[in-house]
Amino acid sequence: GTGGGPDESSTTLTIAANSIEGGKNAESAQWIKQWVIPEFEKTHPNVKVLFQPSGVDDEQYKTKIALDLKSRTGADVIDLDGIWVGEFAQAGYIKPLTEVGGATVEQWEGWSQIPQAVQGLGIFDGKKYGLPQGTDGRVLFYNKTLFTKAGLPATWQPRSWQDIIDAGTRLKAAGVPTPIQLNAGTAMGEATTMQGLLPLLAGAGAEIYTAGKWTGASPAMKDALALYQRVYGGSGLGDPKLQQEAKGRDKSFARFAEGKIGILAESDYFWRSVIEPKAGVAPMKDRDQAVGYAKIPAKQPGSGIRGQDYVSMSGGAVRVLNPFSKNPRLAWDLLAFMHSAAATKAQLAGQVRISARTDVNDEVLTADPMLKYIADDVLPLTAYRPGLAVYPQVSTALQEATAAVVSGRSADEAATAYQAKLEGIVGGAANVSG
Amino acid sequence: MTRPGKEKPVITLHALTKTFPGGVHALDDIHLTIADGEFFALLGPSGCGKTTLLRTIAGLETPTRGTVHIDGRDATPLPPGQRDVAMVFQDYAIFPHMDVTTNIAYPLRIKKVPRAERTAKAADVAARLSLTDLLHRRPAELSGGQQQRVALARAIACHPTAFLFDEPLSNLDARLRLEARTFLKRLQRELAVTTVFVTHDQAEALALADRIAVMSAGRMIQVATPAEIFHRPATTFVASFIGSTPMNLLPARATDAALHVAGATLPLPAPVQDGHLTYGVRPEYMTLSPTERPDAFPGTVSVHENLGTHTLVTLETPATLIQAVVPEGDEPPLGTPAWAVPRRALLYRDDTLLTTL
Amino acid sequence: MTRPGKEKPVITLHALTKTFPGGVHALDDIHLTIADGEFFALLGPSGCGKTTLLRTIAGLETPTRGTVHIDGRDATPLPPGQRDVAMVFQDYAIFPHMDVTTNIAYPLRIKKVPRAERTAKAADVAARLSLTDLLHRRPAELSGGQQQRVALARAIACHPTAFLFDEPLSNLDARLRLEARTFLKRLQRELAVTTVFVTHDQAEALALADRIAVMSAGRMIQVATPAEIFHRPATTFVASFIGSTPMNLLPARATDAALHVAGATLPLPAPVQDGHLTYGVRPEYMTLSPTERPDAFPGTVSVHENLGTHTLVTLETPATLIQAVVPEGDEPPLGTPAWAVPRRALLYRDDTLLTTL
Amino acid sequence: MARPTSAADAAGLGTGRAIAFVLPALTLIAVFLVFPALWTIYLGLTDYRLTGTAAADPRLVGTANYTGALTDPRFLSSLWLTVLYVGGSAVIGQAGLGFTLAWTLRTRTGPLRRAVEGVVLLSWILPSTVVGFLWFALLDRDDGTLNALLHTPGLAWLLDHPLLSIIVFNVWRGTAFSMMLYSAALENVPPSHLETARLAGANVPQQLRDVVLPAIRRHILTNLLLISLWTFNDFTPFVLTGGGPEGRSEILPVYVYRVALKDGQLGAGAAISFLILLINLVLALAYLRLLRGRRQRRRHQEIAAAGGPPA
Amino acid sequence: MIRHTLGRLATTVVIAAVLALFALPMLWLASAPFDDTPAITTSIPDFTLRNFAAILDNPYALGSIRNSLIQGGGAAALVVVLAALAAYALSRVRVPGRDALLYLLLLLSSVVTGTAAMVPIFELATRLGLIDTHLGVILVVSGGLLPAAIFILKDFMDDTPTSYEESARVFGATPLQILRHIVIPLVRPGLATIAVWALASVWGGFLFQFILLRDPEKAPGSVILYTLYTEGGAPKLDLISTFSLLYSLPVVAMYLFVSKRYGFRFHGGIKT
Ligand SMILES: Nc1ncnc2c1ncn2[C@@H]1O[C@H](COP(=O)(O)OP(=O)(O)OP(=O)(O)O)[C@@H](O)[C@H]1O
Ligand SMILES: Nc1ncnc2c1ncn2[C@@H]1O[C@H](COP(=O)(O)OP(=O)(O)OP(=O)(O)O)[C@@H](O)[C@H]1O
Ligand SMILES: [Mg+2]
Ligand SMILES: [Mg+2]
Repeated sequence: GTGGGPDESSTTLTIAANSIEGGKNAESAQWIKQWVIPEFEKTHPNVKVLFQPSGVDDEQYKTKIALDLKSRTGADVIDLDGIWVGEFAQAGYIKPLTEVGGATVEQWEGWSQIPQAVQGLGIFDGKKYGLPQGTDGRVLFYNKTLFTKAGLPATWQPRSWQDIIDAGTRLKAAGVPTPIQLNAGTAMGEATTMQGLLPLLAGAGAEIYTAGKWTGASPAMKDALALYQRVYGGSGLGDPKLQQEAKGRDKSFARFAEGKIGILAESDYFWRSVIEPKAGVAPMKDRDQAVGYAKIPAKQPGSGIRGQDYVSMSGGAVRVLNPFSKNPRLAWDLLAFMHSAAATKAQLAGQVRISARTDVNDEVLTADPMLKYIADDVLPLTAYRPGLAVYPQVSTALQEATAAVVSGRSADEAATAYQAKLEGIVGGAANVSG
Repeated sequence: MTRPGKEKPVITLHALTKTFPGGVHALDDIHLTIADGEFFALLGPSGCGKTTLLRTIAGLETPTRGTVHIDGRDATPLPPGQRDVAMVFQDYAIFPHMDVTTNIAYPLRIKKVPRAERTAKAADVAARLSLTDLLHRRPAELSGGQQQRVALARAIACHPTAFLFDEPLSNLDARLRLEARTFLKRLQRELAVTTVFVTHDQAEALALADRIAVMSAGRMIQVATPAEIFHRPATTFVASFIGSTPMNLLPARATDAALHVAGATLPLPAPVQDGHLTYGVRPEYMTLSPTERPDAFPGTVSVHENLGTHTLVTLETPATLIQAVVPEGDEPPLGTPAWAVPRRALLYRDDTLLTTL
Repeated sequence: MTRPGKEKPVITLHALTKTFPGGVHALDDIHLTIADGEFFALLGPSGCGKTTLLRTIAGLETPTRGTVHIDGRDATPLPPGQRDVAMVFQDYAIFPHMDVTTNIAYPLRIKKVPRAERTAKAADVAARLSLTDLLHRRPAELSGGQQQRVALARAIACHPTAFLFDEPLSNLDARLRLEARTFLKRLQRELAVTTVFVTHDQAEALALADRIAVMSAGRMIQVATPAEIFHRPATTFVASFIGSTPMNLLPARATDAALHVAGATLPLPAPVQDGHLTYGVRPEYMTLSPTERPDAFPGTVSVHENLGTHTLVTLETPATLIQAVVPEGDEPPLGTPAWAVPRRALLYRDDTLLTTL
Repeated sequence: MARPTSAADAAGLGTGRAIAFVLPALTLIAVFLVFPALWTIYLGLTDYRLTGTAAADPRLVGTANYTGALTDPRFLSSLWLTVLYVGGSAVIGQAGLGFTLAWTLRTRTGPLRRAVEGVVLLSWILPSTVVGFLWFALLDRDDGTLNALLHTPGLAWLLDHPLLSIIVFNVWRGTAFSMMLYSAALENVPPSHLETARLAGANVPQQLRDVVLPAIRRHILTNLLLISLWTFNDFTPFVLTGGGPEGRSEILPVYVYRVALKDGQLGAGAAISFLILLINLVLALAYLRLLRGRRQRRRHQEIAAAGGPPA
Repeated sequence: MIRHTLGRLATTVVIAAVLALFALPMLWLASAPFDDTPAITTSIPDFTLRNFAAILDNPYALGSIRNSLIQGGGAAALVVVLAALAAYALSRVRVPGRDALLYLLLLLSSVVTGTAAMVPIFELATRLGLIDTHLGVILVVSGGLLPAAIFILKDFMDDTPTSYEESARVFGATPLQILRHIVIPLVRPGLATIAVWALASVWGGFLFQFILLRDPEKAPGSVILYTLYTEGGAPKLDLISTFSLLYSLPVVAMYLFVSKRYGFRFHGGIKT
């Protein structure tokens, strides 16, 4: 759309994102500077668009944005992790898009292109706060070379947790140093929760937050922790030390690339950016041949959430409008523009990842079977985290529970400790289920 | 031996009192007038207030009471920089980060004398003190004597009304000190600038000063010429403090016409009332006799100290030690008895000079 | 005046050489024997190596070459603690955090003497040095003289073979120094312990020592008794260094039977070959004459320095300054001409003593 | 040097100018230090968070944050770890090694001394963001330089000995300050005192006990005060261990970081910061008490030295 | 003699061991930047300068070092100047309770350098219009460093004999002249030491620099170093190692300069 205020002549708009040229998410930063800004300024001759890059740890970025919004300053269009939408909304830092951008928001053409589940990333309390940029999905990556060596099929899809354990046992017997890498412990941070405990919990039939209650030491939680215990509790299937090291996750990437890990649960980021043959941080030249991927099975077929056989977890970033923007309507124009099909395609230029728009995905993902697999097979099964302010603490509690198991405590003990901790975090047993 | 001619007072202290916060009475009601061109020494034991007096004249300490007049002006309220005096500190306080020229020229720099002029002036003064070859050295590269000369040069460079010296010789070694003494005396004669000189070395004070003030515990005990101080010390304190060998001070008892001191009976020219009497005689005014005499102090020779042309002999008496200076070669052997005959003596009652004998 | 009787060598230095890393030759081939009970002074200007020599004896410096024997043993390889010597430093080095008793008893504590015994011993030594009342004071609460006595007491307490004193008097004020001198001399007589005493003050060395070694630039120039050193200084360096007033050293020219010095013609008892001659006469051995004399040095009176019983008069001659000591009252007035008549003199060729005159 | 201690107002500053000299620094400190510090202390009384409902509407909760922290076993274990960390790395490690270096280098000159001082100081001034990588390279389990040197492949220093590792790390990081301070302090020990002890036959430990330590006690206390304070607030170990494994290296600054930044509980974080301040205060008072005993004696000393011997 | 030599040999060995302990971690900084495939561990590099070319391609890398110099240098200068003035006055004029005040400030500085003071600092900077300015960073970090700097410098000042100042004063120098001509030159080694200390403290600081600045053109090296990670948080070691090296050089250079020129040490020690 066009529109905008009468004094467009002296207007500047600012975009803030956790990306920076030459650093973290450099592609995204390049896209904003080299595509979004010139293109938008072409159609809005009197508007100057500025970019405010960051490119740091998510927590630090979040802190900075929160401080900005708290003091009613900051950029007009802001990148946020979907998981933060709830807490920012509760704090009054962001407002529903229609409240800020006006009536035109509802009429945006893009809504029809974004699947409901993905739209959920920007929704809190039933209101749309942000436009999702894209999403991801978690699967099990496995090393086909090692599988062949262990006599396992090169095309592998486990149907239950037991299948994973069995494969791990075979790999171990075949001399693979670390058969299974299931992120655990506090050092891995959110990777433990997203790639580890939450998919398992979903596979055992529970979500971390449902109907206003947080899942405590429920049977599903105990099942999930029990699987950790089977992997790390002396079976030799996993490497407990690796979970404790501060740089454990980076090392797990490197080890997978070196062919020392059999099965590894990760998001498609692993495929795109870690073992990517050319620019990855732990490149595998023969990625396309040597690495397979499989959906994460439920504990038993049908025992997953919504009765599913397979589960996954997804996250994704959104863009929101700053409610204290001086030109909210114009900011919305910019936001909508950044999420147009053309913009989305431009953003993906050269690389393949799952955007929020189906029209773009349909076009782009054909280039990469893996991402197409995620979009087609995994996203329909996936689940999202609750965007509430206490979630980071709950996540930490979950990480600590896995850490306890890794360091030798039983799943039950860890679950009990977790329950106590959780009650403290969420304000009493009344808010805990299970 | 006051210097003749100039009698204009340059420094006048009136009822000067300084009490430090801790309650120490460093100066106690000091009255003093120092004449133009005079070389005035402040002498006294450590802690008697010499430095404090000097610093009060310089304006570095504010007196608790009393006034300081310099060159006719009441300087009491003036800051140090406006009193037109120059001070040489015991540690010389030459600035370690400046070379000799810059150090000497520093007072002129403060007075905003143009650079060329002050360098010339510094070179001038330096030449006078034979420092010309050292002009570009840093203080760390100078010997003690050279440092002292730099400090003097800096003081001279600003042409003050008065010099204030705080033990400027005490950091030099014994030999250098003697030479510096003569040098300083000639220099002061030449410049004819009023000088107040602090020392705890009586020999220095005697040798250098026109007048000496002997201080003790913040008070002036005696202000007089060196000769007067040497020959008629006003109190036993001054008597014991002055002289290159310590004066023999012996308790005495007076009868009608005789004085009984340390085993000797001495004639008294005029009768004295008895009381707390002290008989003082300098070792230089003693003669040793190998035979008994009633007017001599008997003792046993216990120590010889070679003084060069003379020997200081210490006699042990039952009650005390008595010292006498004898020409070299005349010393009685150690361990033999000897009798010390006084030639010139002083008599004190209650530590105050009563009469000379 | 070597002490009679005891001639056993206690300290023997052989070919002792010390070169510091910087290349300074602090000691240069020193040979020396110090007898039992002797009071031996090391005298010399600053930097001549006195302290280095003392420290090498103590074992605090390792000699570059040569040996140190103490009490018959080769002590060269021994650490300081095993040489059985005690040293008193210029700053006394009494430990500020220990009281007097503990300080005195410290060497005994290191030797593991039981507490009761060492306290008793400390009290004993302290009593001898009149420190009994101060036994529980801290060093900060002591005067300089008392501190010095504590340092001595600590040295005495461990009954060493020899005492080594590094300028122990130089931190005392002028008056105290004179008293301490006599005290030290009496004490050493009493204890009869071999003592090596470093000083740069010739008066101290003359007064105290049985023998004196005059050092210069790491070498021993003369080792002799005080009288010998005073009357027959071996070189002009020693001559200028010794004496409480600096010796007049004048360039001289010899003809057949006469010496031409600073405007005077003096008789020569025996003919001397000409060369680089120096005529030396102590101010004490000069008489001032108000009238011209051919055998006297003419000059103008320029400075009087009061020495107490005498006055040091400086004459300015066209070429140099000449000093003479006259009894007080006999000084010619400043600015008048005067003739200085030598009574006893020394003649040096190439700075080495040729003859006495 | 005649008077090492300052007489009152040597330069004739006067009160007015003295205030003018102090004022700029005090203003900056007041605005950018005292004011935020007081505000932080106030935040410690609220349930303030960076996001969520508590961010919009923080409530005063009184001492709840404090009782919360003091009853949190994690806080208590963190406090204990910090005590061990400060004691081990600052008091024993930095001060001990710093003193040892200062003592052994004291009489040396030349390249060895310069090299040692150089690397020790380099460890101190390298940016904290960089040193983390250096230590990973040293301590890594698989290819770490240390394991390669010690022939102990696979020894996970940071996991098996997390506290020891960060203690050694902090010794490496901070010894320079103590070394410099003690080097300077040792120059104030009169050589004659040491030599007197040597002449009496004292060995090195006896010399240290009887001469050196009493002479530099005030330096030691000041050094301990500063390095304890700095170590107590040192966040750098986080880059090495991230507080783990299982909080076994979660010292208080890391704990605060986790509570305030990761969990977003700024109120609680502020309260703990204030608790750290109180602990530091206790520490400082303890040190000062030791110091004061010394000071009074020193004052006594000055008076006595200036005023001559008391009768 | 032999004993002595043996003892000296033993201490030399101990010193060499300490030297090794301190030098070992630095090997990474010497090897990784030149390694074709830098890892988080130290290895003999496959020598290349490619990493340097790569870091120079980063649009912010060099600029960030300049920013670090501006902020670190600015803070160091501000801290040295203000602390010197304050320390001088506190050292020379008796103010009752000055020691207690210094200790209190020292303690408070620990609160403010912690994470929890983030919000007050940020709000303060916002209200004062200091967000996204070098000045803001300089002022905030200086506030935290000043108490310790005053504390240390005051001791330096206490140790300089007052006779120099008194001497200048008798010649008529004003307090400012005394400060300029005498005191500053005398304590210059101390000032230089404090300057390096302040610079080094600011150099590695991240959190405040990050939240106070918006424009990456103003970000210091410590912030830019944090951007050299992937979206998943994995370090790009080729860039990080090279940047670490470049970024450490200015501090090291300043240290070398100061230590050569003035001697990097605490003359007299700190003993208040
Ligand atoms: N700033 C001060 N504060 C308190 N007392 C002081 C101060 N300065 C000097 N005093 C005291 O004043 C008295 C006189 O001191 P002053 O320095 O004038 O003595 P002095 O005669 O110069 O001694 P010395 O020969 O040792 O230099 C001493 O008792 C000293 O302790
Ligand atoms: N540790 C050292 N390193 C290098 N040179 C030294 C050392 N100690 C002394 N020297 C040099 O050795 C020479 C002799 O020094 P020493 O201290 O023995 O002289 P001194 O006669 O005691 O002088 P003073 O009367 O000044 O005490 C001097 O030139 C001195 O500079
Ligand atoms: Mg004095
Ligand atoms: Mg010496």
